Amino acid sequence: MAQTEKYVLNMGPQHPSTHGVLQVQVELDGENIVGAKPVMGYLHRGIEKLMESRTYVQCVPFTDRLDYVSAMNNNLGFCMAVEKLAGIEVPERAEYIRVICAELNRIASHHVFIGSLTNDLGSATGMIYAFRDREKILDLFNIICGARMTAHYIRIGGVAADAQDEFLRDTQKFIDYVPEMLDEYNKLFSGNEIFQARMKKTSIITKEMALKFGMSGPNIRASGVDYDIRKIDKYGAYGKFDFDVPLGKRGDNWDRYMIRMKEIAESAKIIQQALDNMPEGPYMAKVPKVLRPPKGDAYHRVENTRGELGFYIVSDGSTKPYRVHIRRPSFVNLQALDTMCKGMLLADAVTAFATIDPLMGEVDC
Amino acid sequence: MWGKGLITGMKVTWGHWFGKKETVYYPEEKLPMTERFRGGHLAFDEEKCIGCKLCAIGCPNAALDLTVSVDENKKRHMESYVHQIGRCMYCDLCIEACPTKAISWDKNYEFASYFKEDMTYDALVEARNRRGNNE
Amino acid sequence: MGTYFELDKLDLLKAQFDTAEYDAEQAEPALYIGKEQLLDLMRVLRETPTYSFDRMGMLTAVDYKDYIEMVYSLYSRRYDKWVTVKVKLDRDNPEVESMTQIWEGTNFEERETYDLMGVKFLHHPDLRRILMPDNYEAHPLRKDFVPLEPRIEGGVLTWHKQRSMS
Amino acid sequence: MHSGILYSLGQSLREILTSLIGVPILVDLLMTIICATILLLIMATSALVFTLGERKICAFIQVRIGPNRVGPGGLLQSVADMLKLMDKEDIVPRGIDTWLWVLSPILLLVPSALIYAFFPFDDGVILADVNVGLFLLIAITSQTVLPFLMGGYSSNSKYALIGGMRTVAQMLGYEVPMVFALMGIVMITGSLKMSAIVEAQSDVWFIVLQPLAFLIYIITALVESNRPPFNIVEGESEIIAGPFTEYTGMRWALFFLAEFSNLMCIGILTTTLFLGGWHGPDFLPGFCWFWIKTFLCVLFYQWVGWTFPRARVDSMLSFGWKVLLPIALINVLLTGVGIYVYNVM
Repeated sequence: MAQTEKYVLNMGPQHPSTHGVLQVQVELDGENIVGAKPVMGYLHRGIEKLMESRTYVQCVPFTDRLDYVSAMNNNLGFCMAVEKLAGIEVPERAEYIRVICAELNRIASHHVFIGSLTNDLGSATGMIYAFRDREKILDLFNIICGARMTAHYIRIGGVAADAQDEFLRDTQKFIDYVPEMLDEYNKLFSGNEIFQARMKKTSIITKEMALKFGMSGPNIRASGVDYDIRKIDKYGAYGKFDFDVPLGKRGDNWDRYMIRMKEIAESAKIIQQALDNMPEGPYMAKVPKVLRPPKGDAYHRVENTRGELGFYIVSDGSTKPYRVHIRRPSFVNLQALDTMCKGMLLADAVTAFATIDPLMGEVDC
Repeated sequence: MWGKGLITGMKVTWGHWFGKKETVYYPEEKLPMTERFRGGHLAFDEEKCIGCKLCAIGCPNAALDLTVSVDENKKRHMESYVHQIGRCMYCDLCIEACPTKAISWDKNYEFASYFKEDMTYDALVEARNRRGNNE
Repeated sequence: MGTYFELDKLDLLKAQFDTAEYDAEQAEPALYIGKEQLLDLMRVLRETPTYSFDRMGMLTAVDYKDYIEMVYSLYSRRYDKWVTVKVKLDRDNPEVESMTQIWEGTNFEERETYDLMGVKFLHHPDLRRILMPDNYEAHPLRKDFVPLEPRIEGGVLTWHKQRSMS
Repeated sequence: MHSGILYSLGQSLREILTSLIGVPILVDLLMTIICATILLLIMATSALVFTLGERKICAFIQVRIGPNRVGPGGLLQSVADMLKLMDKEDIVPRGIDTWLWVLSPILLLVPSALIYAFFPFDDGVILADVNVGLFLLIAITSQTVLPFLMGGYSSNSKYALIGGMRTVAQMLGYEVPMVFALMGIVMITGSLKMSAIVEAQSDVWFIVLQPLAFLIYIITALVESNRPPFNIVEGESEIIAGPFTEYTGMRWALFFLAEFSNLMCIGILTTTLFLGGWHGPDFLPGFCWFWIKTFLCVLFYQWVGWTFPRARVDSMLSFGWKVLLPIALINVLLTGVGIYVYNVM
């Protein structure tokens, strides 16, 4: 009488494909996954607590360290929340520069997604190609703010420094390169039969499940829910641009991948419009040297690369926030991991980690 | 279908086989640093500094450790300007806080070290050495 | 940018729930509710077609030194509306109904709140620490938090209260 | 009779030995030892060459420069790699099945070294030209499964165990279509002798006569040698390194050596079975053609490996059983019909 036994495989926190220090306890029956439990906290730095002892201005660089591959989006979220709390009007040129930077960073972050996904699927070449193109964006950030990843460029009331002509010119160059870049990716992986066989109809998240888990960002849009905060809230200058929200149908890995590919094109479209209509004017609003927002609380959400990034700030009228809470999209999205992995093979679990695209800096905060 | 995608993929990689390489021979060939680049040690200008300590106040992580002395004319002098790189997160807030632009980045990114102690240095001593070398 | 929940609807809710309160002077008043009625209120907010707050935008707790306040930000995708619901909890023994009974996706956020703020969620499916080590005893986001001292005892990392901060 | 530099070199060596010793059986033994040593040397150097080649090729495909510091243009990189591996600490994990664990890398080298005896490098230059050459080859290459399984089982690691089990599944799935694909060649040649197979290609290479078999062979060969896109046994993003997960230093280097030896082996097999072996235009001696073709094949396999993502276990197995096997059988049928038609005409 043959007898089989289930066993638990600890993937991570040191594992070639768990995107940082995520630990997943995968329960296996042979190679079939019965359950997958994410265990996090290995990168917990207590940013929410740290912010309580810093002034509002000093808090901004900490948001870089949340989702360190899309730092600009985090800066944007925090600064907009503080601006909402303190009632600061941001000049139009600053809004445009913010949009350009945030969208560039979205592309860069999707590059990381594509790179890590292809690497997890066993094609290191794809990773190098994606990172090669990401490097171009990081170089742009190096021009505009002097740092490549932890930008700390978007500040409360505007941006740190004006966008130089060099930056705008190079951005234009990059935008012109985007179609060629996407074409190369499509040729190398999207059209590849092995790639498709691994991605299609695996780790499906249905519309209902996505809503149930409170997912957001590309992950929920891949399941066919039209939920893009840039479109809904029209925060910053996003209301002035014309762009589509790509939606998936099945909610499988393939949709989650294609959504991001399409989003790169949409982001490029937004940047192109922002570059064409760039207004002149100041890049920074008049912000008091010592910022004391009135007593109260504010919640502001932005569309981060990974979904709905919200900052809840409580002010007690002093120079330091009384409490900052960050609603991190990949933290919430990670709840779906168990459902995604169930019934799949071990190799699919790796794909599922990659397509859900968690970033441990953000998950652990 | 039917392996067409595989062949186009192979064409793509073949196209890069003899093409231009993206990487450089690093120590011989260095990438240029941009004008706004934040990194390296702090280049301190003793003459411009008025000893107001705004940089240290603005620092989110208390990476700057300054001692200031006041002379008989009520003029403030910097005695030491210790920068702990291990704590620094290169947010640029100290440089922006400076009213006289007395500090800037020296943009030298090659300061990797075997010892933790090398991560703490006195920008004042370094500035004096630098001036001494130039003279 | 979605707008805030209308005041007349808040009035309706106030009539329906006797512990509900809000400050009509404010532009975007938060709805305060007693913790016994929280679950019912949330059910009404979620399931009534004229409200249909189907998304739990954000869930957290704030330590106000005298009491702990739970903050729920609800969002209605259909009407593009926001509402903030707040519950005041006893600081020494904060307990509140778990929202996983209505929104399953609040699981991790509630675990985080439990971990960092020490709020116990009743009827939560899996209430464990999520970010801090399992054998950690303090709740870091409380205002009177003093970091615990790590010590290795018998090959196991344990956490101890600091001996007199001087 | 045979011609070619290598053959006459061997003949003159044999004559010298005969005049020195005079006992035929001793001469045979000595000749065998000398040839075996040469083959082992070739195998060892091939690992060195292919490590560098692999790293350079992957760098070129990935728009990088690749190793360039050790020696002129990074030529000595693989030597440095080897020294590093020798220098590494030999970590023996707790709770292993010691004998199996130690034997596994050594046993893996045996079949991969053994098969070199059956390769015709040039006209008449073959260590053991046995009647059932092809059959023996296939039989021996399948033996590589056992050491993998041993390593995976004995390592006391779940990753290694999964890797070991995958090896078995993959061998079962791919050995069968491979054998059926090679059946076509055997039918045309009418012999299992390796030298006869090469001889039969003096006019037309089998790649022309057997394109289907060639395709199947390429795929199955990639699987056999654990090359990407079918390196599911290693599957570094899922199961770290499969059966080798718990090995370090020289033990791991032996796995590595066997892997590259397998890579060269499939290059040689492709050359011998489909690309006419040592046949080629007369301006170069036969062994030169042999090696040129082999290197081109290896290059091709590496190019494929660095372009594609890894296939998934289940789709790979179902592909082997449900697609490749029927095609291989059809190929056998077509070959039979072709031979019949040819004979009638």
